[in-house]
Amino acid sequence: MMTYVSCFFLGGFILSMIAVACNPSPFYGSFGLVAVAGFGCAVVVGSGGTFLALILVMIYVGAMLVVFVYSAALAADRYPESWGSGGVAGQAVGYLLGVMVASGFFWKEEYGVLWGFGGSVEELAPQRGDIGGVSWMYSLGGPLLVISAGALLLTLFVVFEVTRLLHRGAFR
Amino acid sequence: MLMVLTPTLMLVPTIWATPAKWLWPSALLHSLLIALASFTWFKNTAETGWAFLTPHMATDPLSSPLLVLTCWLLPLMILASQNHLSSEPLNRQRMYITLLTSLQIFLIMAFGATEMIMFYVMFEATLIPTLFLITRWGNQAERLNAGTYFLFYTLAGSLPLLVALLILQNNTGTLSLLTLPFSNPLLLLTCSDKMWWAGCLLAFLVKMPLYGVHLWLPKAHVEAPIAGSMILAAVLLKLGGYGMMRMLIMLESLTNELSYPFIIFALWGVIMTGSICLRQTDLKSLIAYSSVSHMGLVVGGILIQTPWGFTGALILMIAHGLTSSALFCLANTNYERTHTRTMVLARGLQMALPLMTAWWFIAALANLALPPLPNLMGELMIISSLLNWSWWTLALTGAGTLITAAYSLYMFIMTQRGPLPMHMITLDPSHSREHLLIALHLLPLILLILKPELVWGWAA
Amino acid sequence: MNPYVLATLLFSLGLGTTLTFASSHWLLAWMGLEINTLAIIPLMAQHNHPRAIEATTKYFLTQATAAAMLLFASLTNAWLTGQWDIQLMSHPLPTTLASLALALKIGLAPLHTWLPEVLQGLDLPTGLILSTWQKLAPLTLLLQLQPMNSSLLIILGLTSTLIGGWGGLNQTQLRKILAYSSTAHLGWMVLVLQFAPSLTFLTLIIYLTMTFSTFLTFNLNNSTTINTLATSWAKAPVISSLAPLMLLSLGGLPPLTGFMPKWLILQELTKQDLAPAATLAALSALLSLYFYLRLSYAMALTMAPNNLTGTLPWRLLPSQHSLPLAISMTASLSLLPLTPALTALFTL
Amino acid sequence: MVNFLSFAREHWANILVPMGFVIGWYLDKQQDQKLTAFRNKSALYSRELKPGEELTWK
Repeated sequence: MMTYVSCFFLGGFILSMIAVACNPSPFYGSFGLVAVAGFGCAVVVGSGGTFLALILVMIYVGAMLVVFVYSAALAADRYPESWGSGGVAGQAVGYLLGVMVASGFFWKEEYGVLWGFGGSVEELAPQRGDIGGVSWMYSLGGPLLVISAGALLLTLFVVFEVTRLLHRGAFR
Repeated sequence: MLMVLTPTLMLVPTIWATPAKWLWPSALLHSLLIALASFTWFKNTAETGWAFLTPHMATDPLSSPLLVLTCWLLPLMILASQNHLSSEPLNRQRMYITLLTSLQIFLIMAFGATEMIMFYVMFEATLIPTLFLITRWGNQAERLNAGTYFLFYTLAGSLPLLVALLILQNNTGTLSLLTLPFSNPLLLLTCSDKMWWAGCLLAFLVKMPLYGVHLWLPKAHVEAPIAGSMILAAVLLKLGGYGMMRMLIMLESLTNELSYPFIIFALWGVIMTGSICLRQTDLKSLIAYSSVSHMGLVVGGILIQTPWGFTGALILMIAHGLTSSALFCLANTNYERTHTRTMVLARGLQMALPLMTAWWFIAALANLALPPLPNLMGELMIISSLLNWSWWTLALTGAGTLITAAYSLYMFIMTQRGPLPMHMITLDPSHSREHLLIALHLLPLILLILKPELVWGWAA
Repeated sequence: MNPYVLATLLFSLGLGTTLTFASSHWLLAWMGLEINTLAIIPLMAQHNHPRAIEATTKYFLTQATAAAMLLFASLTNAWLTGQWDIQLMSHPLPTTLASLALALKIGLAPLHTWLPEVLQGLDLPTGLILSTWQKLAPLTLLLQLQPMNSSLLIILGLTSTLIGGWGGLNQTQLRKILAYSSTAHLGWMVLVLQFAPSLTFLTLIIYLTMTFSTFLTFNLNNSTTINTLATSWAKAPVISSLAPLMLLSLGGLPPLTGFMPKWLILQELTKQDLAPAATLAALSALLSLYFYLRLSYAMALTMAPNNLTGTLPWRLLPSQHSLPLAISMTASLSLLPLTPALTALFTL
Repeated sequence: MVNFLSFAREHWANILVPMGFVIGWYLDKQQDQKLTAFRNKSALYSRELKPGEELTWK
């Protein structure tokens, strides 16, 4: 049963990725992104990372989606292309074929490890992988955290600097 | 060795520090002094053949004639370029002489090198000054094309040579010319060894040039300024012959079979390029093709690997160096007066420049190998050793000699004899500088009749 | 650009690369690469020219792709082997993925197509940073991936040298030519990477020196096409008479510095019984040499007919400092006799 | 005196090439001595020294 569910999640994950990758209008694209995020979190939950999945959902829903919706609204097309329209559907079919070829290529015994899930997970164990990782990072990877914070600050700078002269120059 | 190399290096600051008025005289004087100093290389009493040893350089009977020829050519080039450059700004004149000097430095290091990689580096290093001479100081727009041909023909041949040399070093552990002849003979059996053989010789065959890969040479000669043509004909081509003689020691077992096509190409090239000379309208191009023809003979003499072949090849290389350089100088004296290389337009010059005709006559006779001259000695030794190798070569070499005589006379008659056309009766008289220039080419040639063992190479 | 912002960005540019240098952990190395990419983006886009914006976008996309691939490779590695250490990549799949990602990052041949486009959109100083400093971090990572698939690297290297030569042949834009030359040189570095990493390092240093002086020369003359090179003799006569030598050195003609890495690499390849590959690489250098030769024709070996205004720049003083150019030019012309010392110096 | 100074100023460059010759000759000589110092130890070229003979070259 669990295997079927996780297979459904994985298939949904790939299909919604294709939905994003086949380049529809931004509305539909952001919808695809939501679907990808949902399925991805479900996959993570399925493999035992409830905490990580929760954090991911929060980040996606809380921050990214707002930005996506906002920018999609900014770049709204007059005639949006959904997955039904010609070019997009063609690309989707192409990607699907690509996925099939690739999965055929990897459908071998030695990659079997990659498909399964890592062992059984005790739901209420005191030492869980994902939470443990977070605390480990806080305790041991302090400098790493500082660098990450610095990188985020830098990203902020970069975004400001790039968008600073929006009203003139070539960004229009 | 350094006795000549350091003064040549010091010539460069001398050129840039001399006052403008004295630039040409002092460059000429000092380069002549260097050439005189280089004559000491002829005195080689060492038992091993190698003399004037320094850690990286030495001379032996094979390289010393070529080294002396190199040193001798620099004053002659300076002498020849003086009029051609008189309209250029001073700094460019200095730059030009510096280029010529750097060429001499590289050539001394190439011929003197006792290590194949150093020889290779210097062999390639001569490309850069020559390229600049051709493309910067040539006259026509086609010079860029000629420079490209020159560079790429040579490099396409010599990059495989580099790989082949590195393979040789991995096999023998050394590339020193002093010890290579004593290393264990290589076992060369497979197909890749044959490729290696070809890689070792291709660069030199292109540089010689062998008929078939010679197309860069007439272009380069025609487009180069006079000094470029002189050094190209006199010394740079000889780098190929010299390198082949050095490499063949290592290639023993394969050369016997693999050299057939190359010998045939070379001898066939003697005939073909000679025939091209017969219907040539461009004076410099004619002399260039005659170089290809003579070098074909040299390639044949080297590839059959007999002592006579080697000796004849070396003698012919030296003699041809002086002769063809003299011919290019003569062609340049015509060009500077008539501003054309076409022979039909500049004919009948005996009436205008009678003494020059004498020089033309001697140079043409030297080109067709008149009996006492070293040209004949070289050709005769090559032809007889080829004859010993196979009777059939006589057909090619004999016809080649005949054609050489024919086009030399054709060149002489075309430029000198007959009536003087009306459009050039107001020529400048010839300068004593030019007479000195030709005399300094032809005197060594004539003096070599008396003591040919100087250029005999290993046979001496 | 505000000097504080500029300082911050330049500082982060250095920080990212040094972070990658210093890390033995894939995550930190990846983070360093990302900081590096982020920091150069405003520098690239600073002139707000459409070409610059386009180049920035292309650069960002390719670098982000490469970084994502790298992260994926290191994650896969961690999953398969439980190791995050850079030098302990043992499984072939993540190793291949990581080397391909790094190849995309530095612009090796089948993955090089972004490089000419991006470089063409930048001004020369930023282009200089892009083609020198930005190569350092990915190359150090590539150097640390020790046990690698040998044929992959050789194929990457050979295609890079060939395409780097071929692509530059019909370009008239200097920056595109320099981009292709960068691809070709990187191909030489990758060719010898698995046999003698110290040679890769030496080649990198020499390539940096030569590229530095080339970019500075072009910057001095303010030229971005071959045509504008023709008037450079009036702006800087000595430099433009040295420039052909420098270009030929870039092409690897002895006795100039550029010959040294080629020579040592060919020697290493013949030692590994790869003589055909060595010959192919050596001959592909001819292709590159052709366009360097064309540049030097335009720059110094021919003299275009000039009117009076063409000679005016002669009277103006150049605004650029000449000392860095002088040092790098000297180094890029005359280091060949120092080959033994340099090989000893750069032994890893 | 002034004449001499101006002459020297104009023609000092001419001393360079002869100086190069002397330097090169000196270096050659030193090199020769360095190379011949070991000659009598060579298996191929060593021979009995005459009394009072130091080097086996020249």
